[in-house]
Amino acid sequence: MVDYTYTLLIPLIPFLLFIFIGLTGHKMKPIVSGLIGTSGLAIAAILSYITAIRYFWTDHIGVIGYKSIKAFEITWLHLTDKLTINIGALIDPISVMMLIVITTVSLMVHIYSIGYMKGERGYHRFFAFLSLFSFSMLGLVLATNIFQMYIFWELVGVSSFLLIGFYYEKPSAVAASKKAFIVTRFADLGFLIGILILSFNTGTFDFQLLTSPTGPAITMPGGAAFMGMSVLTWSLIFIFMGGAGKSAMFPLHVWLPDAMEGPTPVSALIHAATMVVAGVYLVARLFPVYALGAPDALTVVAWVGGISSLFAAIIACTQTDIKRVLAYSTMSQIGYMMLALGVSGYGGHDGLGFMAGNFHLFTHAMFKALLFLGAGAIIHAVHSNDMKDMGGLRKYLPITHATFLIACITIAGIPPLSGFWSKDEIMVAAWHHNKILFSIEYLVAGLTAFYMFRLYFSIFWGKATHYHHTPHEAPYVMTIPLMILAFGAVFAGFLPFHALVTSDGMPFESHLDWSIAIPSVLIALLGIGGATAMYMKANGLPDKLAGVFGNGYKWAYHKFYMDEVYLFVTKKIIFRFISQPVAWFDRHIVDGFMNLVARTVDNTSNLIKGFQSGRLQQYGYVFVSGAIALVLIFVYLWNF
Amino acid sequence: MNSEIMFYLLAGMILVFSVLTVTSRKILRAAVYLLFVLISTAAIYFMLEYTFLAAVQLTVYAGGIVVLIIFSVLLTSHISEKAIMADRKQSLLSALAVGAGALLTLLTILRFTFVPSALPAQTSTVTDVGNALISYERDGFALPFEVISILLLAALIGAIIVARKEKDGIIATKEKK
Amino acid sequence: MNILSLFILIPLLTIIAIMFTSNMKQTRIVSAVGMGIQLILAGILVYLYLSERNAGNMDAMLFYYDAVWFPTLNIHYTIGVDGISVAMIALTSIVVFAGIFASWMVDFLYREFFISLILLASGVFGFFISLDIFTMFLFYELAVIPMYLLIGLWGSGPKEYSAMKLTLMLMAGSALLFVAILGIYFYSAPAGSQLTFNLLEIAKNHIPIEMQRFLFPFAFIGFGVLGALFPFHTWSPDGHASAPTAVSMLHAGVLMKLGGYGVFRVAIYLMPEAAHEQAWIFLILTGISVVYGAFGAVVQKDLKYINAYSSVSHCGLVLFAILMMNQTAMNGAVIQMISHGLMTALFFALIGMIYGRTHTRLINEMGGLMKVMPFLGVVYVIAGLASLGLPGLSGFVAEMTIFVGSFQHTDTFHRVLTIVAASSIVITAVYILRVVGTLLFGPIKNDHFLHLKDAMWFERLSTLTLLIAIAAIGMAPLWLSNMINFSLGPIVEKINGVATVAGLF
Amino acid sequence: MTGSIPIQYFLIISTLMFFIGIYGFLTRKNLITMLMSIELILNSVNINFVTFNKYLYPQNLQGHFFTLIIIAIAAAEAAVAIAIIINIYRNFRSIDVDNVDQMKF
Repeated sequence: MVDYTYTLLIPLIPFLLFIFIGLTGHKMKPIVSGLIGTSGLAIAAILSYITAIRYFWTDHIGVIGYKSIKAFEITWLHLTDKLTINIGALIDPISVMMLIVITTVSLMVHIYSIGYMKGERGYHRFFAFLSLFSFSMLGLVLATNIFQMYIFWELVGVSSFLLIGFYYEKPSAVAASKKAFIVTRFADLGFLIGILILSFNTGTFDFQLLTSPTGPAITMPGGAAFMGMSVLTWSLIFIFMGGAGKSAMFPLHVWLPDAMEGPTPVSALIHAATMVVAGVYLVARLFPVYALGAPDALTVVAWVGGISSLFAAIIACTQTDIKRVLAYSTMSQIGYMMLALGVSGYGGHDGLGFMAGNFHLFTHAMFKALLFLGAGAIIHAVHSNDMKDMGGLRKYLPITHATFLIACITIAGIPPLSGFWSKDEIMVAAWHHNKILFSIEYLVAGLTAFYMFRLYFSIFWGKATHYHHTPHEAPYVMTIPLMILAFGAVFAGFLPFHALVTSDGMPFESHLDWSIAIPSVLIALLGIGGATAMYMKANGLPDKLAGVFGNGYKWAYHKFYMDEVYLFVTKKIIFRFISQPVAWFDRHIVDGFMNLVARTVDNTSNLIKGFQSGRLQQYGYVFVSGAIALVLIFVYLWNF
Repeated sequence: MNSEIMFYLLAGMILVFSVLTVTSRKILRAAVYLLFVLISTAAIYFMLEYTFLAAVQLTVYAGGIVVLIIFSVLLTSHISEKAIMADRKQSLLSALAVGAGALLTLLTILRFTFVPSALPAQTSTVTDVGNALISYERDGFALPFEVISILLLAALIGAIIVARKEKDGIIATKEKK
Repeated sequence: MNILSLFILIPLLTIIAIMFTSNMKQTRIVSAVGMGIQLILAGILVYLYLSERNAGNMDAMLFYYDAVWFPTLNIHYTIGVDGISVAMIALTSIVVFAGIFASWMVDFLYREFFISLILLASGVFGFFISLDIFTMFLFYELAVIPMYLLIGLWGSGPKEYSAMKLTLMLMAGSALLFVAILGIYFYSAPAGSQLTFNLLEIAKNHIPIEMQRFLFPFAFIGFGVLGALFPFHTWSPDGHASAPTAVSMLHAGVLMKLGGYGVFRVAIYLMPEAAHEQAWIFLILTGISVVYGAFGAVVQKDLKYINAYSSVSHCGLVLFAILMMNQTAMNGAVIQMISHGLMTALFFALIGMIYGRTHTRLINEMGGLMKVMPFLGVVYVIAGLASLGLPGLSGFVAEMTIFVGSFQHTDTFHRVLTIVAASSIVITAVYILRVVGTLLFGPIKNDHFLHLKDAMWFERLSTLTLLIAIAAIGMAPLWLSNMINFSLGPIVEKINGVATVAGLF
Repeated sequence: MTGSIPIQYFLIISTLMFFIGIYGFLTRKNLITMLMSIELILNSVNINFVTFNKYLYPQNLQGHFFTLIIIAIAAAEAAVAIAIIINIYRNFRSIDVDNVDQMKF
């Protein structure tokens, strides 16, 4: 056993940075807080790389398969005899992989933000929040138990909320942050319920125990508990609901496009590379339980992933806000990952989907962060989010153009860039599992290529737009991260994931299935070709095509009216039909009853007070008749 | 036989004048009727051979109180002034209650069998009364006598204070013991 | 001198000292010093308590002291604390301390104000240290009465109405409570022996089940009124809305906790069988409280009303967890009492400070305050996050302990109710974010707000005291949880040990 | 001297006088006449005391003394009452009982 206690520092450094910058940031020069944050994260990144190299290679010589190692654990809260909430660090292939992804992207975003956020109010606040987010996300992936994960899950949600609402004076940003938080919070309720059910039945939160094939979760007696599915299945579906919320899966995706109101580096970090894949990570973390204990739940995961990827890809083709296109693209790609996990089995080559999902997570983090940061550079230059305001930018922004193109090719899945390798593995896994899902993915691959190149051409080619002042390339502090990420996007595909990240920790042989790969590449090329024809030079084709699809286009353009549905549910149902009646009920019925009691007492005393009229003879009369009545009753009527 | 006639006569007077006292519309007359009632009562005391009591009744009641009342009547109203009577409803209701009460009490009295005592009567001459009043032994009334004297003093002072004319016309305190 | 008696003595001495002060400055310094000593004393108490426990003292109640003050009815001044009361005392002293600073600028009848405030505090302290239910009741009344004056004199809005409503409803609760206390008294000892009000003595005796059935609702509702049990909670929104800042803080922060504490100490501890039998009724009521309060808060327009409804929801959760009658849930209930006490006190303090600047509490009329008062804004956001259960702040610890604990109940009915109650966390997020979004974020709605100042030093002190406590519990909950757990163990054993009837479902 | 008159006769007289007094008290508006009604009531009670004393307990004088004391009290009462009435008259310029209802509610 090797000592990994120092991994504790990886989340702890950003946390201390958050406290430090948060408390003292307003007293220092803006740039200083940026530099402190960045250098702190650089240390965390170096530690992560050391961990990865040690875990995957140096400490691993002569051993077959990767074990999960509890590097560190303390009891945080004692709940029952069996259940305690622990805080610790769990080192296993997926957590190490996530450490790499998070620290790399986060570091790039930090560096990039030094330039991007220059001159903004709340510069130090931005870096404090970024550190908070990094802390939470790192704590999430290192979680040793599901409750720790839930804790950091919530923290991640809050940091996301704070960062989306960074421009808090902008009402749309505030609304978007609220929406993001509440939608994911709703999903988290499902997560919590899932945890409650799971822990009640298994008596543990611990991942190692839960995922152990002989552990209490997997060996739990099955049998239908409710609506034909076992307790375990239900709990896993609930947990997946949490994951789906965070990962913006249909139908809990509505917050993601709006979340683009946040500063672009935030979108790159949180809403493209790291936080949104937390759902995927959650399923991957509990994968043995899903695969061995409740395959039904895994089917749900697969279908949700498949539907989301198609749904998002269609919408992405119609949007004009470049960040929203990227947001839908993210949703679509995460759908891929979910689907990959959903179609996977456990162990050996059956676990291809698991490996592919994580692989795609890894490569996607690189190229999607790159796309977002590139978009940030473009927005920085043009001061607009809308692709209608852009065109012909390749002349002004050469580095951005080059890196953006690389990212587009990568996401389209053209060999030998990384996107091709990971996507291909997913296709293979899907082919072996479910042909319908497989064909959906083929379609989505084409759509992806199409909308990405639509985006690319609209920005960099197309009509030459006149700008108020000539756009100029971003400073090096912004372009260097782009180049680093582009490097990652190109070469990440050559990592031997099938040897490193597998469902049971054992390496397996995996090779390219050309019968699946070639058609997928062809479809991607078809998409690119279509986009080239339509958008490389400004022409009337897009409008004509939109006309052909008619209502379909309109529906996709309006995101299938999901926002309106949600608005209906929240505004109409929650506000109008629950809260307002509740408030009314409280004021008028419950409180009204109390007031009625008060008023009755008041009226009664008013009534009684009439006897106290001050009129002597009335008193006398009452007294006399009362005395007579008493005599009558006690002497005559009540015969003792 | 004489005494019976005497009693009926007194009873009749008491009843008639009582009724007149409470119904007469002229207050001064009512006071005079009251005087007759009180005198008749004194006569009853004579009949019962409590002569000292009868004498007190005559001096204090008939002499003192009625005179006081007449004075105050004169102070507060004109002789010719007719008293306002209660409205019909009030009178009726009062009559009803009073009638019921009287009926009930009479019924009680008539149904109850009183057993007159055959013991020799204690004389109540002035000497007897005086002795009893200052005796502190059994059947002595020294304590009530003293208490009543204090009460009278208190009432005396209280009445003066209450009735005294205040400069600002506000009733100060009601000394009532 | 028993350290616990100091908790009553110091407020009284402070009150006497205040009487001799001649101006506002002196008054508030005396109050601050007095309550500062009280806070330090609470710290010492926690320390002494823990060291006694570590030294192996296993008594149910530490620092026990007993003196009879009304021999005819055998009423004693019995005091003693266990982990739960120590925690509550610590909470009270923090909130009172913060409350003094939150009312730093009270200038109308300031001497009387601070005297009433501290009198209220001494009542609360007395309540938490008493082990004699009659004396406990006495202190409870002592805490309620100054409330009437404080709201009626220093309040705002329809203050007479609110003060009257609050006092009358609480008094109605006291009346029920008094019936229960007398009932318990008459069955407190085996026939023929000396009757007693002493909690520990009564607990040894078994109250006949028929009497329990009769008395339990009285005790539960009596304390429940104070704990904002649906449908007896309506004093809370009106009362809080009209009360001055410090009073809202103390009331929502501490006084409402007397309800939960009393339910736990008197109703359930002394009458466990009836509690088991009737729990389902009250579980439904408290479950309604939790969800209903949250929904009610969603559409309110006045900041204080929002917070009052949120208190209904959170305090409902306290009673809910107590009724689950297992150790984890009850532990959660105590943590929730403390957590909510701190949180809501912080909220009311902030609302008071914001109101003092903007002169409005309607959220529609405000906006963008974060820009002009960043300190208050940030603290408000943190308080909001604590309220919606963000990990790292106290609310999360409490809620999760409650939910996990309640879910361990073997009965499906209880587990379903737990899920219903848990759904309130979403609604809580809705109303908290609505407030934060409208009040602090967005553009500034009124130019007049541009010239407002951020928090003064005493306001910072007041809010930071509470904030630190919230964060301390949120980040390192274990010591608190263990302290409570230790004392809860025997109590839960007693409650469940005699459970012969498992409940209706 | 009472001869063969039964005790009930006296009691009937006193009862009737008592209720007549009450009737007067309830119906007369003038405070002084109300006072007179009260005197009637007191008188009827006195008759009762004396009668019971004479018929049932002739060996003692308790009833007799009670009556004596009642007379004294009646005198005091009348004095104070008239003082009050005069005071009221001074304040209200009237001694109508219906006007004197300040002590209500």
